[in-house]
Amino acid sequence: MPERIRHAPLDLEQFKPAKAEIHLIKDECKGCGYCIEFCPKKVLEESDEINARGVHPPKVVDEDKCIICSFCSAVCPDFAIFVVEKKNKEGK
Amino acid sequence: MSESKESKPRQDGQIRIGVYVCHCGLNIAGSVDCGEVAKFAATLPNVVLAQDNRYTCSDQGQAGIKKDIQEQKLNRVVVASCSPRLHEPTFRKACEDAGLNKYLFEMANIREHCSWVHLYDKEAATEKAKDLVKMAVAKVALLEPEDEVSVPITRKALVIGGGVAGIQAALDLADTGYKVYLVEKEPSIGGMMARIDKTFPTMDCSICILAPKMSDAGHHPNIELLTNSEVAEVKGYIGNFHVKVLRKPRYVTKDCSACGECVKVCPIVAPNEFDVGLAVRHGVYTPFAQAVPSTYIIDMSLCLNKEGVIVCDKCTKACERQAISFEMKPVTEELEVGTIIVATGADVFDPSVLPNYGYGKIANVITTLEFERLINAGGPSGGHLIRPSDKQIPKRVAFVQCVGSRSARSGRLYCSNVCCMNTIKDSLLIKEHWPDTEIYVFYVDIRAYGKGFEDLYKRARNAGVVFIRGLPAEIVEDKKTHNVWLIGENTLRKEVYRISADMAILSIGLEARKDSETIQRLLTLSRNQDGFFLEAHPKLRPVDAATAGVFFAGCAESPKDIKDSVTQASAAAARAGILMAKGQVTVEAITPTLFPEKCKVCGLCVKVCPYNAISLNKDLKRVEIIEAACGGCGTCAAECNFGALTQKHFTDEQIMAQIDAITENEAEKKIVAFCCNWCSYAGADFAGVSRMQYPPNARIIRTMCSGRVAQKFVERAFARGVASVLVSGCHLGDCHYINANYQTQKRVERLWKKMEQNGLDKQRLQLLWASAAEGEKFASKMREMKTIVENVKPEEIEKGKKVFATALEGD
Amino acid sequence: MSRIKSALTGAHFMNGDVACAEGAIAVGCRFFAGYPITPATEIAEHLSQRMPEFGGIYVQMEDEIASLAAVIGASYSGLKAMTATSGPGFSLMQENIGLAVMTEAPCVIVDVMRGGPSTGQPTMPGQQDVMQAKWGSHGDYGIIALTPSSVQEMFDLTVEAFNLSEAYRVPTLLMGDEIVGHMWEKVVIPSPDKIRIVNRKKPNVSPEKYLPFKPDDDLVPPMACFGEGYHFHSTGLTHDEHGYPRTSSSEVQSKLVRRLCDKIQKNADKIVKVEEVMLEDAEVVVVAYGIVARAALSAIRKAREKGIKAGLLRLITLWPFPEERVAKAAKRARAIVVPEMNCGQMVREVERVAKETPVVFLSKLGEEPHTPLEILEAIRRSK
Amino acid sequence: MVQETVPVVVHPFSKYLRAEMMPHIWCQGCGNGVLLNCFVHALDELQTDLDKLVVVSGIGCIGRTAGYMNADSFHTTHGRALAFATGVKLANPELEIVVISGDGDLFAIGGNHFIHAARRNIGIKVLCANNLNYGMTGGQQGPTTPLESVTTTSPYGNIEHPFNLVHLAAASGSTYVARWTSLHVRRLTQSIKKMLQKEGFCFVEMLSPCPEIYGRYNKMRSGLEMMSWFKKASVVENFSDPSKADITPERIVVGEFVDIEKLSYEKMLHEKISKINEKAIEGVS
Repeated sequence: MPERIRHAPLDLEQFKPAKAEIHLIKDECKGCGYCIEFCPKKVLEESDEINARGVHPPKVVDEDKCIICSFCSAVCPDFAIFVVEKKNKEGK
Repeated sequence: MSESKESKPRQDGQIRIGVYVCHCGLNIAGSVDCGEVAKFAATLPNVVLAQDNRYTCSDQGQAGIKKDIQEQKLNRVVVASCSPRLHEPTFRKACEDAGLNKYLFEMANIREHCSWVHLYDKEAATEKAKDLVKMAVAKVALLEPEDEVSVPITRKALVIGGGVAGIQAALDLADTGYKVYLVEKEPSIGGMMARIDKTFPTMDCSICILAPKMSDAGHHPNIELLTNSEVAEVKGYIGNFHVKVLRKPRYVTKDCSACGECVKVCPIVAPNEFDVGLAVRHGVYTPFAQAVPSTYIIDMSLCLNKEGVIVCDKCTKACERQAISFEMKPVTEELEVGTIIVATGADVFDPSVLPNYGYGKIANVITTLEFERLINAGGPSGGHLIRPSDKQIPKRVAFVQCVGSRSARSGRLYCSNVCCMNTIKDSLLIKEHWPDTEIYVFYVDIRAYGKGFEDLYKRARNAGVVFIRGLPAEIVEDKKTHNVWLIGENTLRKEVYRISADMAILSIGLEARKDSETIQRLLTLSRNQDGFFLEAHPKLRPVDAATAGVFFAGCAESPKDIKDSVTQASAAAARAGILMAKGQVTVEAITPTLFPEKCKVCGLCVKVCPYNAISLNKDLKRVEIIEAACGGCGTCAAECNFGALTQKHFTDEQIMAQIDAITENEAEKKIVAFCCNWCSYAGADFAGVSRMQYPPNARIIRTMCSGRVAQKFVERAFARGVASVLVSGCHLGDCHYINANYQTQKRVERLWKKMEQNGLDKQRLQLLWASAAEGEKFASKMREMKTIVENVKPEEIEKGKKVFATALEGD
Repeated sequence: MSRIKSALTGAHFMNGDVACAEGAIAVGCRFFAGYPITPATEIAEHLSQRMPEFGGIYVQMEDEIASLAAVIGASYSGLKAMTATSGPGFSLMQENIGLAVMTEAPCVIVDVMRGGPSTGQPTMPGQQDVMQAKWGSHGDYGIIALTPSSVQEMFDLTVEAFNLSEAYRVPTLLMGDEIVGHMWEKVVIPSPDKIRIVNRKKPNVSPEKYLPFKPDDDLVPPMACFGEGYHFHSTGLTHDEHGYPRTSSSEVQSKLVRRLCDKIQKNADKIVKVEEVMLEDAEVVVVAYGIVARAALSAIRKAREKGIKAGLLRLITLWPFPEERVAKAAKRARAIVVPEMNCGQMVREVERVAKETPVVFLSKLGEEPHTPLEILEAIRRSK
Repeated sequence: MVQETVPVVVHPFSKYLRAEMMPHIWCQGCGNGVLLNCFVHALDELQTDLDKLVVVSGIGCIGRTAGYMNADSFHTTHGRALAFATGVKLANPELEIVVISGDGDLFAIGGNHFIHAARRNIGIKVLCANNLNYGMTGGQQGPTTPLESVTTTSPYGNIEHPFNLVHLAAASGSTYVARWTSLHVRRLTQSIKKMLQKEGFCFVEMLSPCPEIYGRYNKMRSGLEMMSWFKKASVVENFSDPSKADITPERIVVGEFVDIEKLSYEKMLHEKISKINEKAIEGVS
C-alpha cells in the first residue's frame, strides 16, 4: 500500500520498551571494537579513557536507545560487556 | 506445428467472385451511390455477380449470399459495407454455412472509412467506395482456403490481485473445478475492502462479510495462495501462459500459529500501512487480525537482522514453534496457466498534492480511508472518531467530496464512483454513534444511482446531515482551537460560506495503481488516459482484455464499488471458464507460410518475432514455425527479404494487388494508407463512428499489425506514382503484438533516409501512432496529408517512380 | 559391567600374547586400544574377543599414536587401559608416552620386541628397544619397564605392570619379545581372589579444595577422573599443582620434572624385581633377561657340571635398573657375562654398575637367540 | 555512613569459566573468544550438567580453551584430541565430550584422526576455530590457508589448495556439519546447541578472524576488517552442496550442510556388549 503516511500513529505511547542497564567490565576489554561496530542501534562508541590494557574501552552514548538484544555481549571475545533489564524501583 | 506443404496448388478452374454493396439503410447509401458501385463492381475481373442491397448483414442479406454461393457456384465473396472489425465474423460464418472456406471472403469498409467521413461529397465518396471495392476484389481473387490450428488450453488460471474481486474470481473458478493460483503483493489477501469499516448501502461490517470468503480462498483445495509475491514475467499466449512469480520471503514458516508472542518482544515499531499509519505495528507483524494466510511476516526493511547477520534474536527465542527463519530466500515459481484474471485494484488519491485543502499540514484534515480506520472497532482509536490534534470526539464534522475526482487540478477527470455513497454511509455512521454531531457535506453532485442508494441518501438527509452544493475553495486552520474553516461558494444560493468545523474529512477518489504500468507491459495490455486497463469492448466484452485469454475484474478496470467488483469477478471467472471448459481454442489462420527452399537461415525473422514462435533449425537448414505460439502480426514476413516467409490471408501478392488497385488511376491524387487492425484502423473506425469529416484522398489497406508493412510495399506505392503514403499503428509500447511496431519505426526511418538521399520529399511518407480511441488524431492527419498531396508536383511523382522503380521488378 | 563370564583360572596351555591378554583382564583392565602389528596382534585379537564378555572396551584405532591417546583418555575416564605394539608402533607412541608421564595417566604399554630398526624382522625376536623404553620420549621423566621370559610371566608381569602403573600413576612398559609372545607354555592362573589388584588413589577432599597434581608423600597425587564433578584440568604443558599451565616459571618446571623422576627412582626398591640363581658362590655371573635368560640358565647349569662356579642374575625389572643387585653380584664375581640380542644396550648399565669387574658382552642379532653353548663358551673364556 | 555495597559486576557466564585462568591469552579481535562465548552461551541455554562435560582441546591458540572451561578438561598433544576423546567416550558414554581445536590441529597433524573419528561416527562434538593459519607459532600456512595468502612460510603466496572443511567432514561421515563465521554468533550458538543434542560425530566450523597474524599479512590488519570481509562475502544457504562451499575471498557459504541420523559407535558397541553378556548369561545359567 504505497500511500504516503501523513499522520503520526495515535497509539505510539502505548509502546513502552524495557529499559536497558549496560555493564562494562572496562579492564577486560581489548579494544577490538566489535560491540561498537555491530550494535544495531549504535549505542556504544569508543571512549577516550585508557584501561589497564592500554586500549580505549567502549562508552555508552545513550542507554535508552539500547533494545537489550545483547549482540554486543554475544560477539565480545573477552566477556567484557553484558546487558540486563533495568529493574525499576520496586525491583520488578 | 504444421509447416506449409509446397505452396498450395492454385484453385483449378475459374475464380467466380460475388460482390455485395450494402446500403446499411442510409448510413452508406446516404453519401455513396451504391447502385453505381455495384455496376462498377460487375465490370471488375472474375466478378460474376454484383448487387447492392439494403442490409447485407441482415438474415435475408446473409441468406441471399448463401443462396448465390450454392447456385452461382461462387468461390469468392466480397461484401462492401461496414468495418470488418464489426461483421467480418458474421459474413465468414455465412460463407462457411454455405460450404465456402471462410478465408475466401473480404470486406470493403465503405461506411466508417468512406460514407460517414465524406458525408457532404457524394461524388468523391462514391469514387472512393469504387476504389475500396476494386481493392477488395483484387485481394479476394488471390485468397486461398485455410484451415485453423487448434491450441490446447491448460485448465489452470492465474488471478493477479487478492482483493475482493480477485478472491471472488478465484473462488468461482476453483468451485468450477479449475486449479487457481491467486497472487497477492501484500502479506495478506483482502485488499481495500478489508480496511473499510462498513459497506454501503447495507451498512454491513466489511471485514465480517469478507473474512469468510478470505478463509474459503485460503483453504480451498483448488486455490494456491501466493501472497507477498509478484508476477515477474509472462510468456506464451492464450491457453499456454508461462508465468514466473517471484515469491518474496516472509521469514516466518507455515508452522506459525499466529499466537503473537514474537510481536510482544520485537523492539522495532513502525506505522502500520494497513491502518494508513494511524496505528503502530512491529518489525514482525500481521497486517490485521483476520489476515489470510495467518502466518506472520517480518518487514526486513525495519528488522535489525540485515545482510545475513542475526543481531537480535528476541522473536526467534519467543517463538516456541520455531517458525522464524531468516534463511528464507526469494523463490521464482514457474506456473503454466491457461487464463489470467487481472484484479489488481486501485490506489487511493493522495490529497497532499492539493495545497488548498491543507492535508498533511492541518492536523484535523483526514481522508475517508483514515476515517474508516478510526471508526473501525479494530482500528487505532477503538472505533471512536477522534480529532488527531486532541483525540477528542468532534462536535461538527465536514465532508468534502470529489477530492481527486472530476477535477482537472488533481489530474483526475473521471468520477471515482464510490465516494458519494461512502460519505453518506460515513455520515450515518457518525449519527449512529454520536447523534448530535453536526455534519456538513460539501458536494458537486451526489451520485446515489445504485440499488438502495437513494434511501440511504434520504436517511442521511432525514438524520440532519446538511448537504451544501459547492466544494470549499480553501480549508484554513484556526491555530488555537485546531478547528478548520471551510470557505467556499454555495452554488445553489450563490453566496459565500465560511463554516467552521472541528475536523474535515476529504472524500478521496480512487486512481490507477502506480505499478499498473508493469502489469500492462507483462500482459501487453493497453490503458486509457486515466491509467485504468482498457477492456476489449466497453459494451460487448467489458471484462475481456485485448490480449486473448486475459480478463479484468474490479477497480483495475475502473473505480467501482464492492458489488460491481464482485459482479465483474464472477463475469471474468465465467469468461475464463468458457476457454478452460472447451479445453482448446482455434487460432486464426493468419500465421506465416514458409517456402523452405528460399530460406537462407539468416535468422532475421527469429529476431523480430515478439512471441519467439520461430526458431532456427541449423541441421534442417531452415527456420521452424510454432503455429500455436504465433500471434499473427506478420512482422516476420515483412522482415524476410528473400521471400521465404509470407503471412496467410495477408500475402505479399494480396497486399500488392491492393496497392496496384489504388494506384491504377489518379495515383498522384491518392494516399495509400496502411492501418493496423488493433489501433489505427480502429482509430479510423472511431473517426467514422464520430462522423469526423476529412478529405477522401486516402485508401486504407488493413494489416494485422503495422509490422506487416514491408519496405517494398511503400516503395511499390511510390513506384506506381502515388502522391503520399501513410504508415500507421499503435503507440510504441501499446502494440497488440508487444513490440512489433518498433520494426515499423526502423523501416520507415530507413525509407526516409533513402528518400532524402535520392532528393525525394520526405513528407510524402508519413508515420502515425494512433490508438483505437484517437479518431480525431487520424482525421487531422488526413487533413494534413491532403495539403501534402496538393503540393506534390508531377516531377516529384516522376522522380519517385524512378527512384523506386526496382520495386516493380518481377511484375 | 559385571563379570558374567567366569575369569580363566587353573592351568592352561596358551601362547605368550594370549597370556598377557588374560593377565590384563584378570587385573581389571577394561579398555584396550591398539593397532595390528606383528608380533603383538594376538593380544589385540584375543582381547577383541574377551573384552566384551567382561563389559570391557576393545577399539582398533587408525594408528599407534591414536591408540595410546585413546588409552590415556580411557584412563582419565577411570578405566584401567592398555595397548600392545611392537618396535615401529612403540616409536610412534613415544610422544604420547611423554603425555602420559606428564599427566600422570596410569596405563600399560606392551612392546613385543622384534628385529629392528625400522620394519626390521617382524617375525623375529629382538631386545633392541630396551633403551628406547627409558629414553624414548623427549624430556626427563621416570618410567617402569618389566621384561618377561616365559608365558607364565607374560601373565604375571602384566598384572604387576597394571598394579605398578596404578600405584605410581605412570605408564608401565612390558618389554616382551617375539618368542615369549608367540611360544606356547603352561600357565597357572590363580583364582580372582588370589590376584593382588592395586587401584589408583582417589582424592579425599572436596572438589573445591582438590589439587589434581598435589602429591602425597609417596610423590604420587590422588587421581580424580572425568565425570566425578571435580572440574579439574590436565595438560601436557608444564603445570602447577592446580594443573594450570605455568610455562614460564622455572621453579614450577623443576619441581614438577624432578618429582616425575623421583616418583620412580625413590620408590625403586619397591618396584625392582630380579631372579637370582646360584649367585652365592658364583665367580662368573651371567646377567640376562627375557628369552636369552632361559639359555643362560641352562648354560650356568652346564658350567657348574664342568666345575665352573657360574650364576645367573635375571632382570625382571629393566627400569628402574636394579643397580644394587647387579653391583652386589659384580663385587663378588670375577667376571660378568651379558648376552643380549642387540648391539649392546643393558650391558652399558651393567658396566656402569660393575665398575672394575670385567664385563663380557655377548651380542647376537638376527635369527635365534643365544644358545646355551654359546653362553657356556663365554663363561669358560671369561674364567 | 552506610557503605552502599557496590554490586560486584559479574558476567552471567562467569560460572562456566575458571576465574583463576581468566582473562584468556588471545589477541585483540581474535575469534577464539567469540567461539568460547558462543559455546558457553549454548551450554547456558541447554543448562548442560557441567559434571558430565569433558572439554578436550589440541595444541594451538584455541587449544587453551579447555583450560578456561570450568569443567573436566584435557589439553592433549598436537592433533591427538579426537583420539584421546574416543578413549574417553568409549570408557564412559554418559560423558558429553566436546573437542575444541583449530584448523591446523584438527586437519593437518590430526587429519587422520578426524576422518576416522567421523567415519566411526563416535559421539564426539567438534568445534573448529578456523583462523586460516597456524596462529600460536606465529602465522605459518596451514591446511585451510586460502590460495595466494601470504604467511610466514608462504612469503610468495600460498600455492596449496586449502581443505574445504565442511566437505571433508560431510564426506567422512559426520551426522551434523555446519559452518558459520564469528559474525553469525546467534546461529553458531544454535548449531552448537543442536550438535550437543545430536547422536554421533558432529562438526561445526567457525571462521575466526586472526587480525594480529593472518590479517596482518593479508591486508586485514584489524578484527573489524576481517569481520567486514566475513559480512561481505558470507552467503547463508542451508543444506547446500558442501562440495561447492570452498572459501574464496568473494564467497563464503555458511549454514548447516548435513543433519542426518546415524547410530553412534559407542551406542552400537554397548548394545553389542549387552547382547554378548545376555548370551553369556544364557551360557552360564
